[in-house]
Amino acid sequence: MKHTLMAACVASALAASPAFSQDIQSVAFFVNGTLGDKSFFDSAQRGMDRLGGELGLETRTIEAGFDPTRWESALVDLADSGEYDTIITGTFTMVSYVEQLSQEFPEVNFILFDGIVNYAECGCENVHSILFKQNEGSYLAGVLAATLTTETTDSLNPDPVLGFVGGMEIPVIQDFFVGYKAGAESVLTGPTMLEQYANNFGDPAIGKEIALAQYGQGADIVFAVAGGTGQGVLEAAVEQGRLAFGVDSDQAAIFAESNPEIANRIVTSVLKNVDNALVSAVTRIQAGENLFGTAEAQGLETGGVGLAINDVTRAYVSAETLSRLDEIAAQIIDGSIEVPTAF
Amino acid sequence: MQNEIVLAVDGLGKTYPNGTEAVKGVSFDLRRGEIHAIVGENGAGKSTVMKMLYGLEQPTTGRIAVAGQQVRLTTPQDAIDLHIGLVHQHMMLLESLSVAENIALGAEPVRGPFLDRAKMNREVAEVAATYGMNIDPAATVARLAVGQKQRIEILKVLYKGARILLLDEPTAVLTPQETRDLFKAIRGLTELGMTVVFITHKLVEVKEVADRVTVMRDGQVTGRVEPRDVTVAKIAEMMVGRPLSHKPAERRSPDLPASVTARDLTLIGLDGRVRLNRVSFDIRPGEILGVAGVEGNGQAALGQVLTGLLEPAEGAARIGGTVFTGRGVAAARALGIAAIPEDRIHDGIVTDMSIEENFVAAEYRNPRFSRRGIRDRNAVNAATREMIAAFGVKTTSEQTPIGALSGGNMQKVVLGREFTTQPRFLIAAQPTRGVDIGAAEGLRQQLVDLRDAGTAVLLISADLEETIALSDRIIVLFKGQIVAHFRAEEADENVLGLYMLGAERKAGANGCIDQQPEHAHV
Amino acid sequence: MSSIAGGQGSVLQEVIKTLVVIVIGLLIGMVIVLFISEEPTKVFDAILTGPLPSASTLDDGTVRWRGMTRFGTFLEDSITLALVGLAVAIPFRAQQFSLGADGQMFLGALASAVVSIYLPLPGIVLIPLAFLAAVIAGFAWGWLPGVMKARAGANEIVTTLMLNVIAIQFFIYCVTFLMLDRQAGFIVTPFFQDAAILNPLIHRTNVTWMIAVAPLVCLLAYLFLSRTNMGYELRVVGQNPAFGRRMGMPVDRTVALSMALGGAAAGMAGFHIANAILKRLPSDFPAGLGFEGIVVALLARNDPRLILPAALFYGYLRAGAQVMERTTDVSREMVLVVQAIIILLIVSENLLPRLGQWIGLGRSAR
Amino acid sequence: MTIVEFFQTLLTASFFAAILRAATPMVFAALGGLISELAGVINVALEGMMLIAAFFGVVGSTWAASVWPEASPLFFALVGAAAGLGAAMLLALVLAVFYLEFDANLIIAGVGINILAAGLTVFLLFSISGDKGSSAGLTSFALPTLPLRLLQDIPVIGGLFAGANGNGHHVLVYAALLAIGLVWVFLHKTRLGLRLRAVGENPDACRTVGVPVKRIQYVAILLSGFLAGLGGIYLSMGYLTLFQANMTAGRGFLALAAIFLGARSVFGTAGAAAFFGLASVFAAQLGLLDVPTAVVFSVAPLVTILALLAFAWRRQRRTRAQVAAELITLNARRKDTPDAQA
Repeated sequence: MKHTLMAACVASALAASPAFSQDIQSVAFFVNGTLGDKSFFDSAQRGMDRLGGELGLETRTIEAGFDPTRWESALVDLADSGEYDTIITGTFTMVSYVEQLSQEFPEVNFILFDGIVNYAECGCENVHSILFKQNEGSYLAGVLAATLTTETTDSLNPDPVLGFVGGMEIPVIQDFFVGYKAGAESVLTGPTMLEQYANNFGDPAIGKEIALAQYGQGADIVFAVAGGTGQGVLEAAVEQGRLAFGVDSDQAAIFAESNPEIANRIVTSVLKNVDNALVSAVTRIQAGENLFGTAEAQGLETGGVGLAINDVTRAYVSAETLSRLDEIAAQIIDGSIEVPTAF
Repeated sequence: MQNEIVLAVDGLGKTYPNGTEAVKGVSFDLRRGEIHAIVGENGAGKSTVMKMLYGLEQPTTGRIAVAGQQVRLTTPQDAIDLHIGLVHQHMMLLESLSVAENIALGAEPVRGPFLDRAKMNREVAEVAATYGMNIDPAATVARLAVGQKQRIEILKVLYKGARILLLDEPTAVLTPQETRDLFKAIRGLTELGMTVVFITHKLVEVKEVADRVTVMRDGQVTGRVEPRDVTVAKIAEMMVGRPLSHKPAERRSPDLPASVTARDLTLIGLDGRVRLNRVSFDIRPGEILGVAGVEGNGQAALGQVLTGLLEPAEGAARIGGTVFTGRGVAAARALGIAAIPEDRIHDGIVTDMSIEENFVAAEYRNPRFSRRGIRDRNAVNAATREMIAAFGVKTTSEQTPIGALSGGNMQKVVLGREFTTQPRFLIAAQPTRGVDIGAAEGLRQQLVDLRDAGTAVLLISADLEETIALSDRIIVLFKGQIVAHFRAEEADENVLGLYMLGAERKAGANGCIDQQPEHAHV
Repeated sequence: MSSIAGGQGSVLQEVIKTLVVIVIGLLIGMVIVLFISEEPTKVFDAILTGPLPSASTLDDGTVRWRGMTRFGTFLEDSITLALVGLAVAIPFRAQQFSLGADGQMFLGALASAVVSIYLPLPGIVLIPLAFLAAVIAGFAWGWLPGVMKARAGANEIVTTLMLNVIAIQFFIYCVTFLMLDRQAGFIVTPFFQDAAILNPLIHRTNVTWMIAVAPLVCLLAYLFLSRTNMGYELRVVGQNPAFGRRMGMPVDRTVALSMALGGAAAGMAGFHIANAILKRLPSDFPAGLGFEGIVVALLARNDPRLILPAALFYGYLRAGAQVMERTTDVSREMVLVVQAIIILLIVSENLLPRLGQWIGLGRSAR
Repeated sequence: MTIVEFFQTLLTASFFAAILRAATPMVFAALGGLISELAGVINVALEGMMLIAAFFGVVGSTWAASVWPEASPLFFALVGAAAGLGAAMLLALVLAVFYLEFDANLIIAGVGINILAAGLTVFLLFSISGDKGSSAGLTSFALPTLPLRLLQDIPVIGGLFAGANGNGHHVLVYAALLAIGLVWVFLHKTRLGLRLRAVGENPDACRTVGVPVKRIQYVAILLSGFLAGLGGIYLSMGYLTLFQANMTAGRGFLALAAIFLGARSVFGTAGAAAFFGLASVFAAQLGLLDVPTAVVFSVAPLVTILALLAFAWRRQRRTRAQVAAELITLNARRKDTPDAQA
């Protein structure tokens, strides 16, 4: 049985939230890696750009690189500098650091996305955690993939085989697969689901090799949830003339200019709208809503996750199917479809 | 024809970046068809002059003219283009390549970018035939014998059309007989109009074959003579700068039981070749046993087995009844074995370390110098000072890197180190090689003194004169076997030479031992 | 091949040459910055003073120190660098080109983690035990290629590089499958027991008593090399193994020992990173520190006495680069470029004479 | 997925294509490394040379597209390839100058070159695209895949030339196969090849017969830069169509190991590089069998080490056997000629 860590934490956090409001003026985004993954961190960075542009905040992004020995000190240094009233950072990797720093620097606000602090233990009254129900978006992707692989005849394999390339075998990524699989199984009985992890978020070569292998086994569509590694999956799709699903950002739109060949292979992307979530959180805080000391889960309902529908999508997917996806989304939101989760 | 000047050198000088003036204002000329000897002590600058003539080094001052034309030789190729060829003292062969490839290298026949192997083999065979040398162009060099390799060295030069041959100590590793053959071949070449220059410090040879002699000392030309006109002693005086007297060491054959007994030492090399074949001998305390032999006939192997570096396949050597071979160097040294390695720079010292740290290397584990693995640097320092004084090492400090010393002083440190261990048995390989005549005399006296103090000494020297002068008894090695055994006073260079070449063999020569041994192995 | 075992020329000469090379490297870095940056003065300021803390007086008269973390980062980094520098320098002294510090460090950290997570012992036993485990792991992983070199003549460059891959993969395997903390949400071991974690000496930093251990280890290495028979053997074998053999020294053992001792130092670096900095081991533990060790060893001319200053200098540079990246438009990788230039210049035995020659030639050609 | 199914996938043309794909960069780099190794110059900087070529390949093609927008993508790719190869050879030249002119220690200088390449690529990538991770934001161009219909029509083995999807292999995959033969011919049939091997065996002997040792070592290092560069541009203009920070991921070091695993022969080295390729394909595909990739990734280095030890062991055993055999014949001879005995 999967641990229901997330649900438990959200519940306890919502229960205990003292009220104090905070004015946000300067925001720093701490990336425990580098930008340029065309998905997750880049989405967060778009949120930063909007905070700077739309809300006129002072912003700065710090790419701390891939050396974990430097993260703690860099983050402490940022908090200690006193130049930013709010620090944004993401992923479960950063949870323990944020838990610790929130106590040491009570005057600094933290917004943690795609991770949640343990409010019961650390207090963390200056931390707002944002989680994403990526399983909901992936469920839609699973439905779409299953539909495409059976209904569309255009150069696709008749057997229902669906690929999935994950960055690492960790709950956040597995959550995508669980939703994807449930969605596919809601359409087909017993589709072959290929699930493989690259153990790396920054190695497109491995991504490509795995994707090629999955296409070689008859996968029509490979869903890449692997940051930079996913770029290799997209290249494999081009080379094989097959299809891919992107993740986090609308990747078809990102590649539309620089590489239309790739863009045309990305039917859709499961959006994890970190940008929206960040902007909305900051806006609400500025409007006086007290989010610190609380966690929120962003799903289909709040627009935190979703499916990117663009020209490429429309080229591959019938209007009928699209409207069916809308219906399913509504059912997920109203609770009549319960999507399993990896947490 | 004899008077046509094919090469002239005028005011040649060479100063190295570190300030060493190796050659100062050297001038001489070479005539067509002559054999021209350049003599001088080690470090007199002979080799440097040769290197400059062959484009391996560039002169800092002076001019070189070939056939009246001033030339600049910046690479060996320039020299080769001017028909100058150099034969090195050491073999310069590529063991994994074929004979033809070795000979043609640098002037390979090609078709486009590709080697024309057929043509190469044909041409090499032709050249060899022209000069009366018999070789298989397709054979791999690694499989050849030393004599054949030497022929290849000379063919390499002739193949490239050399008319002026520079030979750097060509006779250093040859027996008198081989030397005579070589000079006969050289004479043949000069009769074909070639010019031969050779470096040597063996004055008898010079007197025998050279048409003219240039004598060098301290980088300068100190004499230019025709050997007919002068005595060997006179040339030697020009070389050294003072009159020399030769005094052989006093012979001794102490009537004591042998302290070192080697029995049936057999060594087979990693390539499967027999290096030593049942070598047996005895050495008494206070006796020097000389080993004569053409290089490559097992002397080096014998030294390595006796010092413990190599394990004999059969047989053993004992000191005072205890086996010391085949047990490693440390065990041998612990039993009182000491050794002067033949290649001082490679095996005898660490050039970058101080005199002190070089000195202590043989005995650093001795309680005098360390306790429980911790070094006593004061003790080392004191002992080094003593040694420096005793052996007259010229240095400013015992902390000076040994590499900064002259060859003779380095060798003094080496001797000092080995003698300080008060060895019962010393293996002295080429103890005076590369050392000034003056310093060499001192070193030889030290050896004799050590002998007189009761140490058994095995002397391995390529210098026959030295072997005869120092040894009490002499054995001759040929193809890893003892082929003759002399009392030193019975030996002379020509007789030794015959045995060294394997032309003669004394029956029962392997019995260079005091009593007939019981054969341990069959 | 030129010798890297050090020892040529006087120490003073070497130090001066090293300083000149550092200055040249930094100057080249500055020129690059001038070309690429729009705020060069800020860049220089960040690099030169970035790692230092700053004091400000608050309204109530108390002094508030900011930037202690940066300063701490500099010290923490220098400790790691000193240890990996030593890990490279000791085999270099024996003329062994060990590139295996990375793998040794990984295994050192892993060994320390096993002790630190699973052994329920009080800190006074646990920490020394973890330290020892790290040292032993590093020692063993260094000894292995040493023996292969000594006994089988296996090229140590190839074996150490291959052993690095194996060590890193083994590390990842252990963290991913055997020691995974399933609650963490990413691939990482559980936190070490509190008793196993080193206490910081400076608030908001991870500067621990390792700050004393690193210099002590350097001192021990110096004493080992200069005062012990084994150290003497190591130096002799490094300069001239044939000579060592003729003097009856255990050459094979010495070669293996030099690499094993280097490994032990690398293991300590692993311990430092694990128990002082990270306190748990993620699967993406940083690779490549072994190569940084080469820089330190070169700057120190493989002399243990100079390892510490070299590590401090290089640690300062790296900490400055981090500050530079955070506060200006120039990326941290510029330091890698400067580092590479310093490496190339420092190993060039013949640089100045040859350059002089070229300049001379240029003049005479005119 | 069962093991049977898994091995069925192994026996397909696409699996063969995958091995070729993965082996190509290492074959190039290993051949380059072999050339310099045989000339007596161990090239530790293969990794850096590949990396810099990969980077400039991408940047060069992007740059060409911005300067001559109306030209063809193939032209952009060729400009990129030229830029990549040029950069790799420039780096090789740096190594050569420092080693041959300034007497720098070869191994450390090689490590320095690797660090230079790692730093410079990321530094420039950031300066050009504002991105430190990859060049995905730049439009770059790949060298093409070549369908060789003639070869593909051969029965049985034709499938091997089909590539992963019937369109043949990348042009550089063919080039790598060709390079194996060319390098062999170069080393064993040309004058320069002979001289290069001679220089590696005994530079002094070469110098005395007028072979320009230094110049030949320059050529060898530059050639190894060129070949490593081909491996590098294949990574960013074939294997992938983008540059990724540190995308060589140790392939240069594996290539170096391949030389030793291949006992310094051309075919041995290429075979070893192919084996490394095979191992990396296994690592990617074995994931389907739930075999931890860490285990698979360790196989190739482990085999290399074991092979080095096996070589040494065989050598020692052969020597011992030779010595023993010689001793027997020696003793037999002694019995025949009692005269030689005392």
